[in-house]
Amino acid sequence: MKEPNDIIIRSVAKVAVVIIFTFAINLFISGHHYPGGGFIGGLAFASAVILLFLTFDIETVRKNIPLDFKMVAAIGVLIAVLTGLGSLLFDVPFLSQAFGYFYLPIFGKTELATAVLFDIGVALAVIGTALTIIMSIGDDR
Amino acid sequence: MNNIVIFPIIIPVIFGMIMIIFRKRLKLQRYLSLISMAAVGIVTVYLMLQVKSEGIQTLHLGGWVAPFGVTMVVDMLAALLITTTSIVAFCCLLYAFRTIGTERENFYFYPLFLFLITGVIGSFMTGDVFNLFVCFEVMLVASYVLISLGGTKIQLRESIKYILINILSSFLFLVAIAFLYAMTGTLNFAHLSLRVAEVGQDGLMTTVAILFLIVFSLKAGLFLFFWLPGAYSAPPTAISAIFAALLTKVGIYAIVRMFTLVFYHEPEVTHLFIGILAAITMVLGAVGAVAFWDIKRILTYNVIVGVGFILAGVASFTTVGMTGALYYLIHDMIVKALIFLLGGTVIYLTGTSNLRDLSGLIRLHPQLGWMFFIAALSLSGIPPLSGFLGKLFISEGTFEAGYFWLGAIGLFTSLMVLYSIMKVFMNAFWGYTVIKEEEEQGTTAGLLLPIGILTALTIALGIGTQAIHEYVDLAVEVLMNPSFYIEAVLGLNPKP
Amino acid sequence: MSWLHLLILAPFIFAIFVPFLYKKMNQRIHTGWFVLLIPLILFFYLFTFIPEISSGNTRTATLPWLPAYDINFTIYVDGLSLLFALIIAGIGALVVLYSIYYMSKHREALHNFYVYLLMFMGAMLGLVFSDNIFVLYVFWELTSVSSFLLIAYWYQREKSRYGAQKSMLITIFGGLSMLAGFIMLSMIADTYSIRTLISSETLNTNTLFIPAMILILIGAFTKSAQFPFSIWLPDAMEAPTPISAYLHSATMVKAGIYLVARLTPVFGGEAVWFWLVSGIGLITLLYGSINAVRQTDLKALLAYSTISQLGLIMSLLGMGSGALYFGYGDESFVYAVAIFAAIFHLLNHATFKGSLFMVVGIIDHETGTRDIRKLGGLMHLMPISFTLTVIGGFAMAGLPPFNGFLSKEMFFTAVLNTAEKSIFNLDTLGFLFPIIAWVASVFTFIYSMILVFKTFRRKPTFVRVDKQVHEAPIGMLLSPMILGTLVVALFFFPNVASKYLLTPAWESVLPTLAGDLSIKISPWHGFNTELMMTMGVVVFGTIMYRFLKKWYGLYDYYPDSLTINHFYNLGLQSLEAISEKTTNRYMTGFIRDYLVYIFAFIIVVVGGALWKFGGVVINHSTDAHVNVYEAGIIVAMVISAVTVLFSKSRMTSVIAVGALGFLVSFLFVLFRAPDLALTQLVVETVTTVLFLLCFYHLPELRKEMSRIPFKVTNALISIGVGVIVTIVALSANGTRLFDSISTYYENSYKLAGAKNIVNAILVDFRGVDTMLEILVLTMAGLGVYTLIKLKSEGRDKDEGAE
Amino acid sequence: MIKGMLIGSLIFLTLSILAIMYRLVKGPTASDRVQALDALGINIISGVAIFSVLIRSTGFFEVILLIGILSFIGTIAFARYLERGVVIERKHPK
Amino acid sequence: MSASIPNEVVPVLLILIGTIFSFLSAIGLMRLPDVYTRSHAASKSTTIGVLFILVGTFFFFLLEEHYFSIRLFLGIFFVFLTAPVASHVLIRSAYRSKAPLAKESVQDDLKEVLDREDNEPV
Amino acid sequence: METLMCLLVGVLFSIGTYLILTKSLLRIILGTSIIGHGVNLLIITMGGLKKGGPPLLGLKNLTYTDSLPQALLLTAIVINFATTALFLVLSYRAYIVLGTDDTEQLRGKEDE
Repeated sequence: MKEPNDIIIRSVAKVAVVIIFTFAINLFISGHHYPGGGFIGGLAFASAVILLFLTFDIETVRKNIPLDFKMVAAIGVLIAVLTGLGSLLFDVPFLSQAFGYFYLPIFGKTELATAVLFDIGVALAVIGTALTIIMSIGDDR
Repeated sequence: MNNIVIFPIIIPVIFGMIMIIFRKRLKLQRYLSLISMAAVGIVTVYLMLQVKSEGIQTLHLGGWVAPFGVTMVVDMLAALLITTTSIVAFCCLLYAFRTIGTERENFYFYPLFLFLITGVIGSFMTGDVFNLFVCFEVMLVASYVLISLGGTKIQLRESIKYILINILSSFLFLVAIAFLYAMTGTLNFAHLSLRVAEVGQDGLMTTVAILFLIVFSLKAGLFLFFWLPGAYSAPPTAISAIFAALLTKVGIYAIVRMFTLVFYHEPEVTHLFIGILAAITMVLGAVGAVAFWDIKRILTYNVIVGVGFILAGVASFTTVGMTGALYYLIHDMIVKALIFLLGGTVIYLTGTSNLRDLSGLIRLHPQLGWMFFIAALSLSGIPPLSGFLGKLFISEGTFEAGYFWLGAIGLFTSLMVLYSIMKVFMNAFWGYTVIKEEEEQGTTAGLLLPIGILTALTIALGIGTQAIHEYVDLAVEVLMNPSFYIEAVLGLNPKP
Repeated sequence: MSWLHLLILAPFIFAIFVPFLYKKMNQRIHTGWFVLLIPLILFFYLFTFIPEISSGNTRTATLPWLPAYDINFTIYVDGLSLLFALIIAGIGALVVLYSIYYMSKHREALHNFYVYLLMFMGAMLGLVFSDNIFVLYVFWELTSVSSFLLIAYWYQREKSRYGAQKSMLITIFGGLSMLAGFIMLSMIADTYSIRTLISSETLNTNTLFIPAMILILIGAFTKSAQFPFSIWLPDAMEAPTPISAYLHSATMVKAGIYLVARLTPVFGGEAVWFWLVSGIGLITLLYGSINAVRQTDLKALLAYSTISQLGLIMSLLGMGSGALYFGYGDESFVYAVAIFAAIFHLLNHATFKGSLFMVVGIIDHETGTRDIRKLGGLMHLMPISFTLTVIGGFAMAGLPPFNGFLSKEMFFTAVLNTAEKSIFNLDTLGFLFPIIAWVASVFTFIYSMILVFKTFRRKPTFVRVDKQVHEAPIGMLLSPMILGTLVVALFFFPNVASKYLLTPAWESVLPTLAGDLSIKISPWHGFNTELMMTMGVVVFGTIMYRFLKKWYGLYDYYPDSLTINHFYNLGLQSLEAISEKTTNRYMTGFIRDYLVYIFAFIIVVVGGALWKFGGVVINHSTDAHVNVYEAGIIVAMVISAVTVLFSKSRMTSVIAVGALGFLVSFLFVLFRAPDLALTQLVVETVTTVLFLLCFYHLPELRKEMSRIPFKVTNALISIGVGVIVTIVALSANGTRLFDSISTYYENSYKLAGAKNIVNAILVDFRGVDTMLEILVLTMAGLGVYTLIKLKSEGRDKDEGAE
Repeated sequence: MIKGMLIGSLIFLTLSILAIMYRLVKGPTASDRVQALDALGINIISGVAIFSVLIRSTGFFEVILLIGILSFIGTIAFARYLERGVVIERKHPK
Repeated sequence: MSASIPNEVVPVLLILIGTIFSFLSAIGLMRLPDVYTRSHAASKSTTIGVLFILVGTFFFFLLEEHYFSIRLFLGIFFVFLTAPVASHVLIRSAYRSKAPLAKESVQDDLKEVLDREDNEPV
Repeated sequence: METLMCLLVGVLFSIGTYLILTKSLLRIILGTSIIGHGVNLLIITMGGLKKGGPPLLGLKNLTYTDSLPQALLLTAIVINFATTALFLVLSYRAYIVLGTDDTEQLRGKEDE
């Protein structure tokens, strides 16, 4: 069977992927105050990549994102754990989070919390795992 | 607050993650895994000493006091168990170096091994029922992967059964947690204990307790052990040894914790039920152990007998019985790992696990043979090895509680255990030596070290029980008086 | 640690060095010479105790082992234990001496042999000296273990292994039951010390008293090879002969006797004890003697004779226990003599049976066979051995001038006395005692004669092929000669032994009667009933021996299938077979079966608990109201779930599950859980994609081709599970006893700087859950990766190799 | 009044969902079912939106967007599978 | 309360209209004979319906709570962008997986093309 | 509402259990995911339903629904996802290697 052309879906997918990426990052960042968070953000991000897999083929995507996602996951977990360990430096219980308000030049009054760092770890772990799984199965013939 | 408490959990995680990053450097992985296990061992011993001198150690993670945050609690029971865990894991790791093979090493054997330890230690230390679920899952998922690691036919086949049953038990666990939460509105063990004590353990609460018992029974292999023989005979020796030593013990620990701290108000119902299940487990396990002529099967059914025996002590719910259960628990962790390693070595040397094909190994491997003999005696609780005191106290506990049938079954099954394990010894090690030295498939070089350590341990624990009695007594004291635990966690009335 | 402890531990400690000695020295010097030192030293050291102990003193020493639980290694030396210890060390020394000649230093693994032997010696000494019942148990089991090892010393032989296994199973079974008995005893008396137990008064009022007694007796009976546990002893003869002489006639099998004697003050005076001990003893006596006649193997003959003699001693102890029924007084002394006879016979038995075993070993060693049918006419070839056999055999038969005669006479006295007792229903059954004793004695006489004459008399038919049969070297004969001398000496000077050894031992068995006994053992009491009985034995025994051939055939009428041995073998076989059948029956390997068990268990147990404890509480009062659209959604969910159930195509099922997922997340929205809805959605989608990815390979759903019962079971179980979950959920919902702790988290902005409470809980309040959860995820990722790659990489490698 | 209208809309929507379920169950082809699933997703978007208005909460807008995204991805995945039997393609199949 | 009535009513009416569209499309989905005709109902009117509802919601919050939700706006855009494409891809796959046309169908333009494709050697 | 939800959960459990008890691996997996849904709904039901607004502090609600079960459920969903993925791939792998998806043929007696 001849390869059917995928022009419509590919062009829409490109736009969609951008939107999803943006949204995923938004979900992730605003997770502390609105629905979302590291896990959902990460998985949304992963689903964007899945969309890429679906519309393009696995080699193209892999060429463009040349990462070992298992390592991403590992680094994610490491970040999360090390964030927790950081609290040991201040002699507070493991995983104690801190937050504060800072005045940054562009954003104005901003709240920064170490929980966000923890969430980054979560997100990375989720992204890494989801993509590892998908790519492993996708690879297998 | 004591931040040391968290280290046994996170050291393996950190090292494991680093190993994932350096995937291709096997030598580094070996060193790192050894270092991390050693570090965990040191920390656990330190913690144990600290618990002894300063009382129960707690860590309110994130600084959120119980019951709102997750609290890690190291009472003496947990301290003893994590210490034993780290020792056993260390030995299995040493054994794995020689036997596991580069293929598995390449595919994250060491990280997964470490994560398994994290899960096990986490389960022992956590003071929160939902966190217990999470730690269980860490342990289980690690075991899922380890059991299927290698992807041989038998592994795949058995791991399907193993995973399916464990997924179901996880669901049940969640269901039980949901019920408990609906009724009590809290998750912290200590807080649960208080709240349950406040309203008493009515019919529904007892039902929920039994639901928890079923969940943990599935994990511990108490009566619902059908997944166990297959699952434990599938993976390579080092893995099945660590499974045999640790996985069921976590379930047992959970039963002990739940039924001494939270649901201790109706022992005539819940504990008697545990006793009945334990009796059935022992009988079925012993029956399975004597039935076969296959080393792996004999050993796995012996795991089941051990579970039943420990829980017989728990069922008695007397100080003596608990003491016995605790001694036997520690003993069982060590000796099960030992006997699995030994059995695995026999299989490794000869390439078969069928006893009818084995004969006369002792001529070429005397050390192995004698260590097997000692382990076999220890397994069936022959004095003065480590199983004896546990057996003695468990029997005494059941007698004191009036469950004479339970004690009798326990003692009788230990005879069957002896029969089954001596069958292995006599057939594999005695008899004419059929294999010539040149035909040997492998050597025991390097394998004897971990086995030797464990053998020495079982002897030392038997003769030198006095050295740990203070720890065990302390653990039992806490178990029999939930208020110590509650006070330590909730700080209602801080201990002097 | 006192010298006494060192005494017990010395064999163990020395055992550690034996392998080294063997390695370094065995080429030049037989390892036995080094080992010999230990029992010699022990014997002489123990010998020094005699004056002190015989004057009625005792000695104790305590070494803390588990002081926390009052399990201490307390040594208690009194007459009884000293007598046993002397036998152990004395015979031990002789056996080691004998083994030096018996065990070839070139062919045998002597280091193993002597390690086991020393281990046994230490264990046995520990056993008799322990005051603490659990320490006693420890040594008790150690003797079983070392006996196991010694029986299977020639581990290549099938029969050795069989015998070893049998002895271990039976003795450890007994040990376990004894342990149970000890535990009960300690619960009653609240002490672990035998001394305290003995002095406790009101033990027998407790309901556990009789069970404890019976359990302990089982232990003693198994060890002392009492009927019906005796079957292990003949098979234990697979051990090297020095071992048979030492363990299986002189010492280890006496452990049960020791225990019974030791605990007589505790249990004595009870009818159950009396009947069990004396009754089983007499049965064993009869059983052993009758069977001994039948044997063709010399060692087997001796084994059965040992069983029979042990039964004799046991029954004496039982009869003597009647003394305690009466308390202090003349009445009791009459019966207390039985105890004295038991102790005396025990010593005698150790001497003559030890020497007999050694002689049999010599015969075996020199001729290469122990079969009576092949042997004969050795008298001229081996005169010294013959003499020794006559001494031992006549002593065994109870003939003068050997020590056996004395104790046999006392035995007859005891049974006659007992028959006259009017306690414990003896007035009706007592007459059996003398009859059994007499019949057994006849048989004892017969087998003794067989041993002596069939082996040595007759025509010298026996010819050994490879070498000339001749007398054994003097070193080998030395030990039996010493014992033979003792046999004679004890006949002539029994009162010396009585004064220094037997009476102190007797006093420790019956401490309440101590002090006033003065038994003069003498060979001549006039023409009394006892002497008549002995003469009857000789006359009748001789006749029967003469016409042995005539009635020997009677034995063949007894079918093999009714022997205890047969039952034992059958029992083990069928145990294995039935076990295998049962286990295979339920361990089918079919996951569905396991799940059925599990679910059925849940239904029965949880349902039962709900029903039994009245846990069902239905209470809608706190329920939120139901909107029509919510009900509609729920209906839609049920529809999609049912679709999965009935769909025949995998696509349909997956789509339906997907729809279910969407609807669940809509429900989450309706329940005000945005985070959950989000998560559910993403997870659902990714899972669906995974399903589709795997579908490429998995087969299309087939119609379930199953039998109707299968489906009905499944349906019943699944409905049961659903019902149980629903009922418990409804009840739990109806019993909200407390407010949730979650109001605390509503301050999350202040506490954690987060407006999204759920997220705050996840990353902060319960951050560790999340940390471990991503660990789980990572592992699952690794798992998927390894599952797929490990195999394919392996395959690739193989392909590359081809 | 407003509330009544909104609840009425929700009930309408539920009815549509049930209608879609009918299609999902009935089939007859896999394509029909996927189509129904797609429609279900979109109806749920509507449902969430109306519900947000009903309880005057802005907390669910993320859900709306995400259902849109995921329903799209799901549909594409199903379509791929139906069309080619493969979900993720490779240029050079082994 | 009375002053806010117009503010509320318009968006809610939009929502109601959207719901009716959705309902109609659902009926279409139920009643129409084959997958291709149903796709009209599924894609066109459902999209219209959801757009009405979303716009209604958007305006409701804009007018009532003065809340401009970028997410909702993005959602409207996204649904508008993807719903037709999804429908297109789906129908194409349906056709290629040989979903049958309804009996009432009169024309099948792509039949030949596909047949030719199928008969080509791969 | 809670009562209705309990019934729904019961139905989902029944259906899931039935599917798990069949022989086909794929049905078993689908069964676990249906039971998984049942468990999720049960957890949220047990926290009490619709007691207030969504647990977002920015929304000016007066009361909030119980947030703790939601957080627990989130964790549970993720873990469930992880195990399901693993199980799915395992069954797939097992099918490839063992050549069957019928659990009855996975007894594993023959080679022991």
